[in-house]
Amino acid sequence: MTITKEHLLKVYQDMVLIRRFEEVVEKYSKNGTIPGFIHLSIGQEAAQAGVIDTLKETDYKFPDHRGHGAIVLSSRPEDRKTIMAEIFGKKTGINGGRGGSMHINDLKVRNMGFNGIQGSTVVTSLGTAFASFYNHTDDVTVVFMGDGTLGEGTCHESMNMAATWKLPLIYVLINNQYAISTKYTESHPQEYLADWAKGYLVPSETIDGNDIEVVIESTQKAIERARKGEGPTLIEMMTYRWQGHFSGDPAAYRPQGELESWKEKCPIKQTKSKLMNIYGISELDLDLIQRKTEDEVEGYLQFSLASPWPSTDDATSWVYSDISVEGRK
Amino acid sequence: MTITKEHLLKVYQDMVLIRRFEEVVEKYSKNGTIPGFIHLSIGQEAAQAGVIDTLKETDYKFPDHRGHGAIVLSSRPEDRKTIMAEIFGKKTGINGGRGGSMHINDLKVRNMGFNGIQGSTVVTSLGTAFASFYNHTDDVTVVFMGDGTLGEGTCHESMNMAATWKLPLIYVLINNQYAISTKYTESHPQEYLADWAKGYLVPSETIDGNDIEVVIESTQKAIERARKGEGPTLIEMMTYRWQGHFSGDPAAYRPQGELESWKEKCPIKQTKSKLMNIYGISELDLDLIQRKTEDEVEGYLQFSLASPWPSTDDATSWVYSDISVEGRK
Amino acid sequence: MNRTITFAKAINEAIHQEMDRDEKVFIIGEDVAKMGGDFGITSGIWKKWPHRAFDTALSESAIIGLSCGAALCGLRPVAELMFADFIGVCYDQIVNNAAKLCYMFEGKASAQIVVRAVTGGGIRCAYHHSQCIEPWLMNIPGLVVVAPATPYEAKGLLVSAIRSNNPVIFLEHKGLYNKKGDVPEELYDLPLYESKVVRKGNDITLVAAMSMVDFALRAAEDLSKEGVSCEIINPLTLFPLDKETIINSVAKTGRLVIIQEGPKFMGYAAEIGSMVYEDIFEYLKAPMKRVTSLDTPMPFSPGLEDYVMPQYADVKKACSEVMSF
Amino acid sequence: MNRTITFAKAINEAIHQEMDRDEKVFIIGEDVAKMGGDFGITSGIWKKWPHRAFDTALSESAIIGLSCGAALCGLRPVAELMFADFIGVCYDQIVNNAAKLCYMFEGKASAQIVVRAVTGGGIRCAYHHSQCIEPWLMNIPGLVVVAPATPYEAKGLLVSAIRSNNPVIFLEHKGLYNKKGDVPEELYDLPLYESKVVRKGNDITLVAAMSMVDFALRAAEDLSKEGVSCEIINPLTLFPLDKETIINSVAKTGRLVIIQEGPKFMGYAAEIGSMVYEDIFEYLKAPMKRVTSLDTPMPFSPGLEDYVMPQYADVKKACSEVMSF
Ligand SMILES: Cc1ncc(C[n+]2csc(CCOP(=O)(O)OP(=O)(O)O)c2C)c(N)n1
Ligand SMILES: Cc1ncc(C[n+]2csc(CCOP(=O)(O)OP(=O)(O)O)c2C)c(N)n1
Ligand SMILES: [Mg+2]
Ligand SMILES: [Mg+2]
Repeated sequence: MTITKEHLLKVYQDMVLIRRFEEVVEKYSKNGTIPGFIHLSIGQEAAQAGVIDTLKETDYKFPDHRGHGAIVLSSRPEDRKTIMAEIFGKKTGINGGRGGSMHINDLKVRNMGFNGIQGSTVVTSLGTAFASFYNHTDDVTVVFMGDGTLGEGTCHESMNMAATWKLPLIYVLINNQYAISTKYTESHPQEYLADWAKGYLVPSETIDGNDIEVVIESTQKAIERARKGEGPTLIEMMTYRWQGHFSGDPAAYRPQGELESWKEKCPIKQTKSKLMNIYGISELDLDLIQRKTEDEVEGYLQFSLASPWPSTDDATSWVYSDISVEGRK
Repeated sequence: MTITKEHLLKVYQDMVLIRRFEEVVEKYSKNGTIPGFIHLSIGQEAAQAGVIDTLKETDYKFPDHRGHGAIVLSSRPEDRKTIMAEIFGKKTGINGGRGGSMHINDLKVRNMGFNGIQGSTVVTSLGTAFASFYNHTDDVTVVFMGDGTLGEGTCHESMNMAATWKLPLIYVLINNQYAISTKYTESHPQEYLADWAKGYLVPSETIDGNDIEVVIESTQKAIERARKGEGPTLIEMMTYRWQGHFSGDPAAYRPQGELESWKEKCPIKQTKSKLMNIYGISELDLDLIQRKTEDEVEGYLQFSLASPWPSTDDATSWVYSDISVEGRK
Repeated sequence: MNRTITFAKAINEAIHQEMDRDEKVFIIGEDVAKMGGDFGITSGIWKKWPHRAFDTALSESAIIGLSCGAALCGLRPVAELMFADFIGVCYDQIVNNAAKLCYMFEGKASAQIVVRAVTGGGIRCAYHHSQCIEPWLMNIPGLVVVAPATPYEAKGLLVSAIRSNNPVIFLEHKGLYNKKGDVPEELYDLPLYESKVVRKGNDITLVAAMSMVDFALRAAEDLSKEGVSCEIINPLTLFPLDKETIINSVAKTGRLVIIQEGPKFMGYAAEIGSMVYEDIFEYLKAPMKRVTSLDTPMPFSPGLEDYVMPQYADVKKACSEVMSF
Repeated sequence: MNRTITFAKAINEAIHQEMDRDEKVFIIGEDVAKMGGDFGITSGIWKKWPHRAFDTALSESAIIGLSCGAALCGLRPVAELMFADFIGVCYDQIVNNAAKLCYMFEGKASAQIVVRAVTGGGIRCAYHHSQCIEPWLMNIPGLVVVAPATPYEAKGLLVSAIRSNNPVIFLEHKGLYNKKGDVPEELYDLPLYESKVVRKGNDITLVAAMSMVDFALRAAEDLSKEGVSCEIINPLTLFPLDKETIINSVAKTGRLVIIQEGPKFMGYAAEIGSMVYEDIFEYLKAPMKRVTSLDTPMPFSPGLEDYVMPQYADVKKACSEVMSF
């Protein structure tokens, strides 16, 4: 497959947006403005942008804990500043500042949110896929999961059920080499984690997760299968997180030179050179995209910084759908 | 492989013992003398007898809920009556009547007991296998599990870890076609459940679980691999339970004729005809075994019936290893 | 029209009638479809709605996870856990997923699921098939725990549970399945979050749920002969608890006896006692008494199991102690 | 020799010294070996004993299951759960396996494991990384739940936990890791199942554990200026609880205030309150008060999290209420 120049340019912009978004989040996390733990996806932009690019708004999306990119790209442009505000814990956040970086959902675009317990969304996503089947709609479900997350028992229960019932569910296994400090080869017996799916007779492949064309092509195939009622697919996308596990982790467990060699394979850089060398787009044009994106994200940042904190009443609302919970007296 | 005449005769006796034991348990369960639920293994004797036959006393054994056969054969002959007494809930039971049919353990022979939560022993058994590895002994661990039990997430976590660390663990997957009312093909995507292990690059095979020679041969191979440090194996043993899920279940979910066709494949009948036709053992000799076994089991029964009930103090002992728990005042 | 039917049948009828009314309702679980459930509670449903009844693998986390996801899409899953003890293998899905989704989605969606689970002791099934798991769930904001004692309550409360947008753990005590009672044939619902005053009285407040209500009724009868008048309260929704009804009753009687199956330590009797001690201390006339199971795993042998379960004699003893204090 | 070290270091030292003493002890968990733990608590162990420190996959059920099985073989696993909230995914292994093995094996073997888990709120990690899971475990006979408040207690209690033949859930409050205190360099142990009287007093009994002990100390200090004398009790072993020390104290003071992180409803403060109400009613002078978290999931935004957590102002208020009753 080759995608069109316009298409490649569009996903290039998407990746630049993720990168910039994460850079800003990183800065304000490191300087203490953003509370809590932040898991950055710098280096993994192609996997996120490529997958989201192939989905329609009514497809169900389950981002993972390193999912800012997928979340931002799933959202409507006018909502993006509220995603950053959420990460800052502000009242204007898309979830009222109540969830923060790890818990951002947006029903409008069927971003179904993340659950801080690894492997949890892997079974929740069965339910949205099931709903498509129950309601006879053609919406597919995509769940993002990490190489480490594959250790959880829920992965088995999910894959077993999805395969048996041929649910329209796509497992996007982002293999960024590590679960915190543990290399995937130390915690799994397979050389290619995609092989795991074979035990369930589920089609799977291991792809270069830094090549956005490959990501798009592979995801499209999986989505087609799912929409035709042929069941789940697992795609292992090989990539790398440039930062530590969370923003601030020195990542001392990485062998020397590993990061640098992966930086060579930067998905944005790769696409940029394709755009320039194959499609003849000028560096100037690409710089313009960069600058526009920076301005855009600067807007999110200013919005977030200027936004108010939630009021304490917000802590006790919606524990239940119908009855209220006492606050402090 | 062919096993010797003496060996085949020995395991024939083993199977006859299981069958008789279960028949007596069934009778006293149906007439209300044995409390609680009973899961009978009639029809599955070859799988139990063949596996236990290949193990030494210091190998770790995790029977399943349908495990009377494996439990009795693992035990020392002098203890067998206490196993039946346990099922009757008597003070003389091997666990003081406290566990009953589903919870019989015997540390002397490394019968590590069953846990009523399906899939639980599948991870506990990692620990005994790990202990062999940690202590550098050559004891292997065998865990029995059903086709239904394979649905539990623990199976994945166990297989993943055992395969990664090459633990000496053998998964004996007794495929008796059903989990309660659910046919294995309705809850799993594979035609051969053994294929599941391939996802972990773990050797596996599907065998005729009613042919005790095949069971022994396959188990021996797996044990050899395990003792050599080559890691886990999964063996799917195809068989059938003649009774319903629990004693009393009418098993209305079974298609007409299915039970009858499996009765044709009765493991005891098969072995009997081999002993007679290939090894020239007389029907009289085999009848003698049958009668001796009946007497033997009658002894267990009388012991069980005559035994006293536990005293109420037994309810509160050993909740903790060191401190006591209050009884009624 | 009222008829006398069993507790089991009442549950079955509630599901039938709600499925009739709302096509978003479906059932899912191990052996719930073709077989109609391990205890036969869902019988007839698969036959009527073959595409709305789902037998699953032994995958409780997937059952609850799927239910949560489907609920977020607007469906109304009624999942069966078979034995409540199995909640351990899907506990995360209940406490960290179902319980928190409404909060996480700010009420725009929620885990509008029902998890039916068979609870309690008495049938000689030992450690893993006899537990009272109520307390494992009652410290988890977002969950609802419902525990009927009669067929009438079972039907009406299950209907409300299915219609609720909250995740409801619906506890069915195995000792009650064959219990009979009057139940209207028509569809009706009963309010969640409301305790029931089962019997009015002035001297002692007896709190009891599920099969313990029978103990309370028996004790009230026995004590009335001695001139002691018991008020019996069945919380029905154990969590979130209707505090007021209990508080009002104890404010009147000044005496509290709680009969609770399950280990004493950290059982829900503890919360009820503390609630009263904290809120209406000035009305209390005597120490509270708890009649509970012993703090042990559940043994198999009948005599042992009976010994571990709450004793009627202890109910009587507790009542005379609080009266003579 | 006494030195001042952190709570984190005290835990690290306990494991080191016990591993030195007993080769049956090993550590297992996610990132506990090469990295030395997500919070750095097990650092240096893998370097010293590369064959006794095991990094695992994200498989908490397997971690606990393996630990139980290894314990039955006589080993002494010290497992790390990272965040205590993750107990949900291995809850069955804890409550239905670890907790019951001693009973099932009639004391001939048991789940002699330690499960270290980081508990509590305060670091803006929202729903699934901030919970107080103590109550989820305290209704399960067979389990031991230990919760130190100082580096000294952490070291001594962890040593005892490792040596215990019972399954011990060892709770490490994330807010305490950097707390410093005097700790002997030598190996020592502290008794399980014994509450500690942190401060003697006559007017109010304050019960507090883990990071709440600081609130209690501060309140006692403040109140002493007003002539009110507080006795502070830290249970240390939350379950099974040393009832006597608390009962004796409240029998003396007649007044009880419990400071507990985590939702109020069915928190362990409920059990402590009921215990007192049941056993020493005649000594009580005022209603018990509970100062707790709100009954909500834990929100992320700092102001929200702070609001949900127990408030010092409420401790003061509770104390004056019980004094002026
Ligand atoms: C059940 C559970 N166990 C452990 C954790 C802690 N944890 C959070 S992320 C993570 C590593 C996940 O690795 P992977 O799935 O590869 O994703 P990555 O961080 O590499 O993107 C761990 C262990 C958790 N959140 N939930
Ligand atoms: C976690 C859990 N879920 C469900 C059950 C109830 N249950 C007991 S046995 C069984 C079927 C098991 O089927 P299989 O593993 O095939 O064994 P079989 O009974 O056929 O021997 C079920 C569902 C259980 N005990 N534990
Ligand atoms: Mg990873
Ligand atoms: Mg089966």
